[in-house]
Amino acid sequence: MAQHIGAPAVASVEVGQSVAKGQEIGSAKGFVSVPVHAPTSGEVVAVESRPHPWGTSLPAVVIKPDGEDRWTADLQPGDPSALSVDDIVEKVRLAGVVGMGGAAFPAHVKMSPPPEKKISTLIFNGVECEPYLTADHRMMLEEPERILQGVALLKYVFGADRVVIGIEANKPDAIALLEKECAGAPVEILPLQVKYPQGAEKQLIAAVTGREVPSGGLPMDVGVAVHNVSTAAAVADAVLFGRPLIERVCTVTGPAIREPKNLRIRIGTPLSHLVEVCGGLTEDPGKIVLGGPMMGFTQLGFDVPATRGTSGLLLLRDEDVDRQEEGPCIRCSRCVQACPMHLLPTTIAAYSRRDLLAEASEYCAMDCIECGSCSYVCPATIPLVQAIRYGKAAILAKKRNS
Amino acid sequence: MLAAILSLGCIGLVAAIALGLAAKKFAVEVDPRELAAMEVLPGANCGACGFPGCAGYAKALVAGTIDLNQCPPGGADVVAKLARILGVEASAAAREIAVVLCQGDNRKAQVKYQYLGLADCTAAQKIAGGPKACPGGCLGLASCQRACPFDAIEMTADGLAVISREKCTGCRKCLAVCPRNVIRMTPYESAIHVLCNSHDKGAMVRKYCQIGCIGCHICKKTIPGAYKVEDFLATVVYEQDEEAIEAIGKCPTKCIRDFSDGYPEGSKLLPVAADKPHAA
Amino acid sequence: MTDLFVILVSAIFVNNFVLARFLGICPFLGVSKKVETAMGMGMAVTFVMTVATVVTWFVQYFVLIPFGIEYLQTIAFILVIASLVQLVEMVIQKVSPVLYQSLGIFLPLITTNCAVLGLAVLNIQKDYTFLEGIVFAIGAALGFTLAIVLFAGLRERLELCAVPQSFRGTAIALVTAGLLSLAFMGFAGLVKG
Amino acid sequence: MSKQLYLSSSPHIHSGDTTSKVMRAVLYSLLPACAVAVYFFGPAALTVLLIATLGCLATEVVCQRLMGQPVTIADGSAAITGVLLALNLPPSSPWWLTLLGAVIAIAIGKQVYGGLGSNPFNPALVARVVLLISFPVQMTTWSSPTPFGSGLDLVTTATPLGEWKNAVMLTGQMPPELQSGMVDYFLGNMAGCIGEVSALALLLGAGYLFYKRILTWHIPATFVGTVVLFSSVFWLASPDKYPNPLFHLLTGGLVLGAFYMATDMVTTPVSTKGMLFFGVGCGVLTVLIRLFGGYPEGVSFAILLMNAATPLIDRYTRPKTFGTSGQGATS
Repeated sequence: MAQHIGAPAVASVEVGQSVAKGQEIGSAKGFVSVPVHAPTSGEVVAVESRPHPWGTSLPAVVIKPDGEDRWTADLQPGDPSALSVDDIVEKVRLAGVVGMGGAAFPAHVKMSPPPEKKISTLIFNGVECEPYLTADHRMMLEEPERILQGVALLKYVFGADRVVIGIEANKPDAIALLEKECAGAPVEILPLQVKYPQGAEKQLIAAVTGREVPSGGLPMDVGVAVHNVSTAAAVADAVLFGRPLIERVCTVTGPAIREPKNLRIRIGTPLSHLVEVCGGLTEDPGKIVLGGPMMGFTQLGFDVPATRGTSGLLLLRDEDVDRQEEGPCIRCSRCVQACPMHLLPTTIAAYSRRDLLAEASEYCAMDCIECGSCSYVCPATIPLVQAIRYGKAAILAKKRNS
Repeated sequence: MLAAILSLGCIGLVAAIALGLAAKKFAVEVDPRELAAMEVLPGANCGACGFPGCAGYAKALVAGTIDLNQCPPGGADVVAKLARILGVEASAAAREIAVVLCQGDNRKAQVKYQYLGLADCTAAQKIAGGPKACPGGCLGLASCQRACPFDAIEMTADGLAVISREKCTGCRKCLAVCPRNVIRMTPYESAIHVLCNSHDKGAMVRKYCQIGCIGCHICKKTIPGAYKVEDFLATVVYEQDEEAIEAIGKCPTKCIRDFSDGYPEGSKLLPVAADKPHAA
Repeated sequence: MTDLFVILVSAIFVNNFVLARFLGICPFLGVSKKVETAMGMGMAVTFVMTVATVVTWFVQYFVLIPFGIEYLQTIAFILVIASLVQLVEMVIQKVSPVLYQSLGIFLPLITTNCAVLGLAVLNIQKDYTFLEGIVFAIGAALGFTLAIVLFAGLRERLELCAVPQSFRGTAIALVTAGLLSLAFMGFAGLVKG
Repeated sequence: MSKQLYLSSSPHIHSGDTTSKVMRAVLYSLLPACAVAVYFFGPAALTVLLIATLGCLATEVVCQRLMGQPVTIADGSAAITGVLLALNLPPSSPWWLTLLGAVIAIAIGKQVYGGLGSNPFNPALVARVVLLISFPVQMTTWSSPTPFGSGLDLVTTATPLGEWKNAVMLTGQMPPELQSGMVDYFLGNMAGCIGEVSALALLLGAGYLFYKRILTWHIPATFVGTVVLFSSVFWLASPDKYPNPLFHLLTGGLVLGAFYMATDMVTTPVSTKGMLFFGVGCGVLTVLIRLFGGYPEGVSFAILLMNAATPLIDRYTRPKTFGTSGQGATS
C-alpha cells in the first residue's frame, strides 16, 4: 500500500474478493497520498503485512492473477479539450500517478501549486537519474507519442510559457526522435551535459534555466515545475484513457544478472520474477539494490514487490561491493569538488557523527540531496552520505521536538 | 614617602570613584542562589534534567518551576544541598539505573545481513531495520556507549552493550539514542532481569536467538507474583521481585540473569556484592 | 613614520607577545576554544592595552617621575590596570552577556595579565614617546588577537580530530601552541624591533 | 540463498580510489627527486633518505602500538613524511639528526594529534623547523654537489640563497655571478637540501601527480606565481640588491615546497578559494622572509604559518551553498 511518499493508502478490498485490472484496491489517506490499483485481474488471497523495499514489513494486498488480465469496466476516457485544469488534476490523483524518477512523489500535488506561484517554465526530465539506469531512455525511444501527449496536458495545466525536455547529450537517438516528433510544437529539446547528478531536480533546473532553487525552497519558487518523461506518459494514460498507474519501465541490470534488460513491469511484481525474465543470475549476488547505484536501497532478498518508484533493479556481485574499511579523512577535498550543492560533505559528516547538530546545520546539512557523489569519490571510503543523512534526521527530530 | 602615599592614594581614589559610578550604571542582577546552586551541581552538563546544562537547571530551580530531584547524577546528596540553598524540603528520588535487556551478542543471535557503513545503531536501523534478525535485540554498534557521559557502558567483543550497575547514574542518555528501545530504567535494588526485548512468538525467537525469551510462562508459574508475561515476553515485576531469584534456574533459554551474581557472558565487568536487602 | 611602522610590525609578528615573548599565555590557552570568543577576548585585550598604555604613560611621566617614586611603578601600574579591567568587565557584562559568559574567569584575570603589565613596563623601558607607546600597544594587542584567533581556529579543528585520550585538552593545546610559536620564529630578524 | 547479502546505505558503487593508492602515487612521484639527490650527493643522500624513511615508519609503529591502535604504515603516509623530511635535510646531516627529525615528525607532528588526517601542521616541516632552530650549525652546513663516481669528497659551501643573504648583509650588494648559473640551478647542480636542488626532477614528479589528478593547480600556481610577482617588484626597484624572480624560483626549496609541501592535503584548505588564498599567503611570506628575515630560506616557515591559518581560511572561504547565491529570484 505504500507506493509513494506521503501517507500510505489503506486497503479497500477483502480476502476472497475478485478484482479487475485497474480497480482501486487501496484508498488514499490525506492530500499527499494517492489510491492504489490492482495491476491485473484476479482474486485477493491475502491482506497482510509483507516485506517492502523500504526494509520493513508494510500492509499489502496479495492478488492471485486469473490470467485473464481483464480491465475494470469503469475506466473513464477523457477529452482533454472538455476538461478543466481541476478535472485533469483530479483524474491524475485518482489514477495514482506519482513521480516516476524514483522518489515517487504524488504527481497531483506537484500539479497544484499555490496560486501565487506562477510556473513559467515546465521541464521534462529525460536525463537518466542515475548511472546504470536506462529506463527513461527506452521510454523516450519507444513511446514518444504518449510522452508528448502528457507534455501537452501538463503544459495546459501549468499554463507555462516555456516547455523544455532535457536529455543527456550522449543519447542522440532519443534527441533526434523527440525533435522529429515535436516538430512545430512549442517544445524545446535541450541536450544536456552528461554528468551525475544532472537528473536531480535542482541541478536540472540550473542547467536548463540558469536559476538556482533557493536553499530550502521548491522548484516553484523559481517558477519552474519538473516532471519525469515517464510521469508525462502516465499522466496521458490517466487523463485520456482513465487508466490508473499499474505499470512502469524498470531497468534490470548489474554484473550478476545474465541478460540485463529494460522491462515494462506491473506494479507489485516480485523481484524474483524480474530476475527470472532476465535469464536468472550468473552467481549469488552480493548486493541487491532497488533503484540506482547512487541512491537506491539495498534489499534483503527477492521476495519484495516492485513499486511505482522502482526505476531499476541492480544486482552486484561480491567483488563489486566496496568493502574497504573506512579510514581517516585526509582532507583531500574531493568531496567538496564533487558536491553538486557546493557543500563541505566531510565537515558536515564529521559534525553529524559527533552529534554537533547546530554546527552541522550551520554548514547547510539540510541542503544535501544525498546524491552519493561525495561517498563515491572519497578515497578514505567514509560513509559520508549516511553520516549526513543521520545528521539530517537528527536535526529534523530536534526541530520537531522544540 | 609622603608623596608616594599621597599619589598612590589619589590614583586609588580616582579609580574607586570611577568604578563606583560604573557599577551603578552597568549593574546586572544575578540571583545569588543561582550561583550557589551551580556550585553544588555536578557540572557534567549531561542534560538528564531536561535543561541545557547545569546552568539551565540551576536557573529553573531558582525560578521554582521544577522539583529538586531532576538531577540523577547528583543523587540524594545534591538534592539535600540544593534543598538547603533554596530553603525547601527535599523529596529523595529512588535510584534508577539503565539495563540493556538483551544477551544476544553476535554469536548467540542471528544476523540477517552483513552491514556496511556508519558504525551507529540509529543509522544501521534505517537499513532494512538493522542487521540483527531479532527486532528488539542490541545492535552492538555502541551508540549508547558514545552517548554515556559517565563511561558506564561496556561493549563486549561480540557486540553487546552492558551497563555497569555501579557507574550508571540513571541519566537516560543511552535510552534516547537506542533505536531499538532495548535499554530500560529499572530500580537499582532489583538486580534480576529478564534479558530479552523480543515480542515475537517463541518459535520465531528460537530461530534467531539462543538466549531469548520464548514466552513459555515457566518463570511466572514458578513465582507467580514476580514475573508477568505480555506479548510472548516475560518481565520482572520490580515492585514485588523478592523471590524472583527462584525462577532463574528454571528458565529454559537462560535469559533471566541476576546481576549481583554476574554480568552477561563476554562482559569484563565484575558484580559488586549485592547490597539489596533480599539477596540470596 | 617608518619608526612607527617598524614598531607596529615588530609587535605584531616578530616579537609577538604570546608566541615570541610568551606573555599572556593564560588567556591564550583559556579562551581559545571558539573563534568568536577568541575574537571577543582579542578585542577586550586590545581595548585594555591601549587605554592602559595611555593611563600608565601619564602616571609614569606626570606622577611617578615628578615625585621621584619610580620604584612604585609595579604597584601603581597594577592598581591602574586592575581598575580598568573592572570597568571593562562591567561594560561587557551589561552590553554582551553572552561574551561575558564565555570569557568567564579570564576577563578578571586580565587584571594581573602579564601581557598588559608587560606592555606598560616595556613602554617605559624602551623610552617610547606617547605616540610610539600607543602604536606599540596597538601592535601588541593585534599580535595577541592574531595569535589567539589563529590558535582558536586550530583548536576548533582539533575538536573534530581523533586526538588520543591522553593528549586531549590542554596537552594538545600546548603542543599546538608550541608549534605555532615555532612557525612564528620564521619572522625572526624581519625587522629589528 | 545460503550466503548473506551485503546491505548498506547508498551509494553502492565507489570510484575505487583509496587513500593508500593516492599515497603510493605521491611516493612514486618523488622517485626522480630522490634519484637526482643520490646522483649529486652520493651515498650521504642515500643514507639520509633511508634513515628518515625507516625512522618515520618505525616511529609510527611504536606510537600506534603504544596507543593500542591498529598499525597503519601500509597506507604509505608515514613513508611520504619520511621521504619529504629527507628531501628537506642537508646531505651532510649526521644520522642522529635525521633520526631525531623522523621521530619529531611522526610523534609530535602527527601521532599526538591522532594520526593521519588530524595533524594541523605538515609533519615533515615541523621536524625540519625544529631541527633548524635547535641545531642551526648542522642544519646549515651545506655541501656542493659531487656527481656520483667522481670520487670527490663532499665540500662545504653555501646555498645560493645563503650566499646572497651574506653578501647583502656585508656589502648591501648582490654578487652578480650568483645569477649566472640558472641551468645548473634548474638541473640541481647546486648546494641545498637533498631534495630541493633539482627543479627538473621535482617538476617531473609533479607532472605525474597532475596526470593522476592528485595534485590540483591551485596552490602550486598561486604560490609560485605570487613569489614571482612579488619578488619582481623588488628586483625591478633595485636590481643590484635583489635577485631576479628566476633565481627565487629555482634556488632554495620553492619548487619542493610549492608542489609537495604546500599541497599536503591534510594541512591545507579544502575549498578552491581557500587554496588560492593559501598559495598567495605562502608566496608573500616566503618572499618577505627571504628578503628581509633572519633566515635565508622562508618556504618552510611560510607554509607552516599558512598551515596555522588553514582552519580560519576554511572558515571564511566556505563555498556558497547551491541556492544561496541569489540567482534564484523568480525572473
